[in-house]
Amino acid sequence: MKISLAMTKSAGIKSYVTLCLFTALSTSTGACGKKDKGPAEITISCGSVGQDFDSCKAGVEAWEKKSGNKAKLVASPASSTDALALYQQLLAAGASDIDILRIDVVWPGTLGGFLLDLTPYTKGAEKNYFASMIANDTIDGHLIAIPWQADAGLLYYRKDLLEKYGETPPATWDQLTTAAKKIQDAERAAGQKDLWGFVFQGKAYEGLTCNALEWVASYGGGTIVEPDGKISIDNPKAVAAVTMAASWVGDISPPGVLAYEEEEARGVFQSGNAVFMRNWPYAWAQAQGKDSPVKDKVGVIALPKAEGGRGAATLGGWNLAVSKFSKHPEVAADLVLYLTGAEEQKRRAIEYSVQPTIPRVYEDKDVLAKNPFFASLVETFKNAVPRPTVAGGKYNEVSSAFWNAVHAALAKEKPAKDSLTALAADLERLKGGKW
Amino acid sequence: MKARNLATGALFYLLVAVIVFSAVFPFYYAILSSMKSGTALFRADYFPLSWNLGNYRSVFRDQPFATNLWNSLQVSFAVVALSLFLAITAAFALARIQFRGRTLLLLTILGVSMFPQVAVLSGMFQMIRGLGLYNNLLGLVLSYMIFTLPFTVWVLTTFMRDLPKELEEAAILEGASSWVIVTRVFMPLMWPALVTTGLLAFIAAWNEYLFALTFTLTNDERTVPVAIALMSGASPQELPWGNIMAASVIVTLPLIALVLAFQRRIVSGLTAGAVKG
Amino acid sequence: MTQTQLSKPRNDAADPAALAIQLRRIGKSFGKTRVLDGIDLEVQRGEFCVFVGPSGCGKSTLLRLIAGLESATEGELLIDGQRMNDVAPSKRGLAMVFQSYALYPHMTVYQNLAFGLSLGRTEHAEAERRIKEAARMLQIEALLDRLPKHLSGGQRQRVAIGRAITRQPRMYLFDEPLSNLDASLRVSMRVELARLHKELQTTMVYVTHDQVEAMTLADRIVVLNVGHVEQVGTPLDVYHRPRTLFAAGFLGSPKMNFLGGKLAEVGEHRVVVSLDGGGRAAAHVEPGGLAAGDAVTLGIRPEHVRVVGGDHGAFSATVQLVEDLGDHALLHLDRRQLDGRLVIKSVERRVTAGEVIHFELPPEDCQVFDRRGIALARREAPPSTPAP
Amino acid sequence: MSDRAWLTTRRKRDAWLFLAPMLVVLAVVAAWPLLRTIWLSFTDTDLLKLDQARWIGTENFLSHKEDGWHGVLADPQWWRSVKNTLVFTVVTVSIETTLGLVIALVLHREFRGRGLVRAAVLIPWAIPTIVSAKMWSWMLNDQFGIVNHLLMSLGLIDRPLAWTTDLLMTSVVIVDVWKTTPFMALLILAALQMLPKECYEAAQIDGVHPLKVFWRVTLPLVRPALMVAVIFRALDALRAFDVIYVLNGSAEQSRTMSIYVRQHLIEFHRLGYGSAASTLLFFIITLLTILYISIGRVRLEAD
Repeated sequence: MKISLAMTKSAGIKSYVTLCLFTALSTSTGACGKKDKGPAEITISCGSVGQDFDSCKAGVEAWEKKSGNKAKLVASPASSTDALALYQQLLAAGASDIDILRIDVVWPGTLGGFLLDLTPYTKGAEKNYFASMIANDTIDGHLIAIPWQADAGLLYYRKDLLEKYGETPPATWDQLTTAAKKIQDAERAAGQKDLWGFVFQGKAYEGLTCNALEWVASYGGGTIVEPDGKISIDNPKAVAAVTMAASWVGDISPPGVLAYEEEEARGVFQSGNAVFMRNWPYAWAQAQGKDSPVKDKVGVIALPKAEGGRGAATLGGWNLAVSKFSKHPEVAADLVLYLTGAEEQKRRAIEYSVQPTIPRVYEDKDVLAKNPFFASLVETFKNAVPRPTVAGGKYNEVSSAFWNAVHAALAKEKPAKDSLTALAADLERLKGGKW
Repeated sequence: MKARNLATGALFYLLVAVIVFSAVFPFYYAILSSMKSGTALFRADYFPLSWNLGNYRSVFRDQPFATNLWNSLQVSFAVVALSLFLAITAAFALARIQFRGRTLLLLTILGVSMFPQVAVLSGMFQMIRGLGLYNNLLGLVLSYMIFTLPFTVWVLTTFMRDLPKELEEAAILEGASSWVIVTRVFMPLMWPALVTTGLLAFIAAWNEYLFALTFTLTNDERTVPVAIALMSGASPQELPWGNIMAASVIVTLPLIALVLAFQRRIVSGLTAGAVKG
Repeated sequence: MTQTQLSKPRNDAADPAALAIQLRRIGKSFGKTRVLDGIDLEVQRGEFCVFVGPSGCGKSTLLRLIAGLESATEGELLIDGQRMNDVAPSKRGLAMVFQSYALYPHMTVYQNLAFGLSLGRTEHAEAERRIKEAARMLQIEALLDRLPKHLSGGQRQRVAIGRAITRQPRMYLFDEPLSNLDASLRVSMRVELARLHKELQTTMVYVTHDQVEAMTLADRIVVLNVGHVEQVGTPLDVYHRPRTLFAAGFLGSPKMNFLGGKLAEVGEHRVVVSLDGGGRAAAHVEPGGLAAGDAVTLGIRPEHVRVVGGDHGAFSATVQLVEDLGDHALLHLDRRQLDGRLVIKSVERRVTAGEVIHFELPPEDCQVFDRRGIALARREAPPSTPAP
Repeated sequence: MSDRAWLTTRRKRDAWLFLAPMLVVLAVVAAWPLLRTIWLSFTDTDLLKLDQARWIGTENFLSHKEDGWHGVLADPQWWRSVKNTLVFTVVTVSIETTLGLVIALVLHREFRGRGLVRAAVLIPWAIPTIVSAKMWSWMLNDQFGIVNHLLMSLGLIDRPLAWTTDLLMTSVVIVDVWKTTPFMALLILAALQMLPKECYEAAQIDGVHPLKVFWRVTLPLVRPALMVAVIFRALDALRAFDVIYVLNGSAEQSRTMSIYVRQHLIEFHRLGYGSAASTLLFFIITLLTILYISIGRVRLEAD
């Protein structure tokens, strides 16, 4: 009697369970049933909900019409760490649920083993792209992804304030520091209490690696780990670069900058409370938004260099790759090539202001008409510094150690020299024999 | 005396006000932010400047947010029903029956809560796929048991222990089986505990992110926290703050409704009149 | 002297068919604690049997054991001649009323009464009839729709009894049902229970630590002490012919007076005790195997101490405290002078504290207990007054 | 012989019958993932190279090589995160328990609008953690955050405070307390509501000072429930992850054990090493729980 009562009581749950199982079965057959008959269905994860997704969707739909195949779009988490975790989990399990994934420029080393070599499908198209990006996507001679969207650090400045104080956009970090200090002090004296000279991404996360790499590289201090695998970070130039950055905090940069990501920096700059900002190209459209207090007062240039150094912007951006476990590799590769093709990149540049990865597209009149500042980006991308992806699967560990070391120096917990020396030792340990 | 009463009363309401203010203000601020866009988001305001519902519209327009809400509701209700059912039967055994190994069992159940969620993630992922529950809400319901069950079992056991022994004995003498005792004698007396643990389990399931992200794939099977985490602006770096706040407000409303609806069940003195005079 | 002998009723022949409950060598331990030890007991059908004893004596455990809420560690339990050790509590055909009532707080009075019936699959009409009947009997008809929390203590206890009645059990078990009630309610509920027993003619086993309840309600009293039976008998039997010091001391209020002493003279049907506090008292009891010089305790109930005028009495002592209860007074004598407590229940109420009084201990009312606390048999039968 | 009487036997059978469904579910959901984690901690499994996994014994925990000690136990970062976690747990759980008790006592009183207040109090717990943590990081921003703004307009501070850097731990505690106090309050409230009213009424009539009633009557009565609430809160705090992760990522100053584990498991895809850290975390928590249960005399047995 007890059991029969239990059954009646839980009947609600049971029927729900049955229902779910039934749904599961039906959807899974729905997804996998059409294996070899008729047009293939591809699952593509190409961005998170928002313009990102919309821009991808339009391209995929065009491809569907053209190729007669079907593609299902799956949104990925906005946080790149979460997205990477998700992909790792799926790929490690050998799951074929996703055919095409959008990967960050620093992931090839991590995910490379699970991605399809696209060389056989490109028919030599890789030469159209920025060489640095193609190099980044090539692991052991295999082209495992194709650049889809480019990104690099830029310097934003307040045209109006620079003009007011007779400054020109800075070419070196020293000029930036001096100008920032001068304008900040003068404006504060004039009553603009909240104004700061320079904001950047100082929180201990991947963004700090990008920022700090720019400082170090522009000082000629190398790229943490050189392409040949040598750990180079413990050098006087790198120390000088980080020491300089540490001197900003609390002086021309708010103490809170040590917790800033991109959006916090933009928030300060866009509210009119910063003279200079280091950020990615996306901030341009925002700063020029119609309700922006700094609309039409903003200028963008390449990041400053050190005296005698070279300008360096950290390369960012996204690539499209095909999973090794895909059941339809050819179809998937075809979609990747379509989406990364010049025509599609042009459309995205015009409609969504996405930075293309093909230099030629930057010369397109329509593109430039829509995005005048794109012209200045080509040089930046050409000179962009890749992050030390030579570390391969250990990149995340290298980066984490690096940003923690830099953060400690910025927060003045340790002198830059000590911090970087300790970092180099850690990295040696991490490297073991080879990367 | 009267003046003192008045003063205590005023102090009491002041305390209530402080509590309500600290609890609600961030949420109020979220509502404010949800009606802002662009640069306004970076400004500290205390009152709404305009009633702009654009963010709410775009939340529903850009993705199957209604489906996500519905998924979350199904999952959370199923989690609550299943964990309460499993927990109340288990709690009866653990709280009211003497048997060997009971203490060990209680500690083992507690032990399940001692592993970090992320540590069981990959094992759980394998299991979910093995059971064929990947990208299926049922997989979520099952996996959520790992954090709702220990908690509900423990809390209900604690509460069940305190119910008068005589009630159970009276029922036994009248021929009630253990099942009848649980369902018809104890359960009605445990409403405060059931509603409370149920609510806490509901909210835990409602807000769960890591499993939901990992065990579902398509937007149609995803739950609300994942849906929020999927939102992005024009570029990966941009945080669509207005949309996220709008979504959070929407997500929080059903919970508030739920709390208000179950209010009456969290009333005091359910056991009054059971024993003593 | 075995307990079986003790439990033999005065006149009924030991007809097994007339026995409602038989306990044979029942023992119960909780871990290492021995709660019940070799209990032998028989309860007659239709009898009102009261288990009485101080708290911790095992009376409740014994009752719960009969109910099936506890299991015996050893021994056998028979109800209506059938072995019940392994029968489900609900199948034993009994109903129990708890000290704390144990009403289901979320159910109305009606639902409380109906709950057991619905579990027992009693037909609806029949259940309703029984509930109405019980409600009428207990005068709770007007309360049927109320929740227990809206009832007074007395009403709750009636409902609890009603719940037992509707089950039409072959036996009622009461576990200190009146101890949560205030004094006046207790008296009226007591009367009601007596009436109910008359009306129902069903076996009732009743546990209490209150000797008044035991005296007034019981057909037979079972006096329990630390897990064993001290005495079984009618209330007056136990009152007047206690078998043990414990039984003698437990029944009666105020308690029986005990005075220590030594046997001074041992005669036929008569002994003389030399009291430790001074003086000698005779008692009409059989000396048994005792000899002069053996330590004994002399017991006499307060109402039997006779105060005498002038200075003729054999004993005298100073009155320390007088409790005047209207119809009689309790005189507490200075214990230092007597080497023990002595209370006198006297209708003579003009005595004041500090006064020296003289009194006698009538030999026919004195009891003598040996060193083990066993009473020496009394010579004559007690005055036969009908049971209340 | 008759000890195996009906009721005991029957009830023991019922006990296992009643436990069975829960045990089955826990076995499915928890046993395999947990045991697998412990097993993995003795291998050098890499999430990206699952097929190359080797059994390496306790090397993940501690091993000595020519260049020094290796393994989780030799990692100063691990010990820093252990310290961070313990500090975080002790501070937040004690604040949350106190505030939770206060709020529960307030909500236990009858007053107008109690229902709404109760719903309001639950709001922080109801907002998804990722969102509320992000929201707070927004509100605590030194430049455009409303908290600084509010404090400055109230005249409590004259310069914006750098909540998310200098006061990081304070901020983390504030956010966690804000978020999880409702959990404590609600559980304590449920315990209060299930208490028999008579005890208080008696005490009130006797004119005992309310504070004394609280210490002598209320607190002892809600203690069992309170202890359980504290256990679960502490278990959660010891595994604290999302609030801190959202506020400060996996940066060293605020890295907890769970963040350390996640970093190694996911970001560094070192399944073996990360599992070893998880296992250690598990043992640390077990140890603390046992300590707490025995010191706090948590009731595990019915009377």
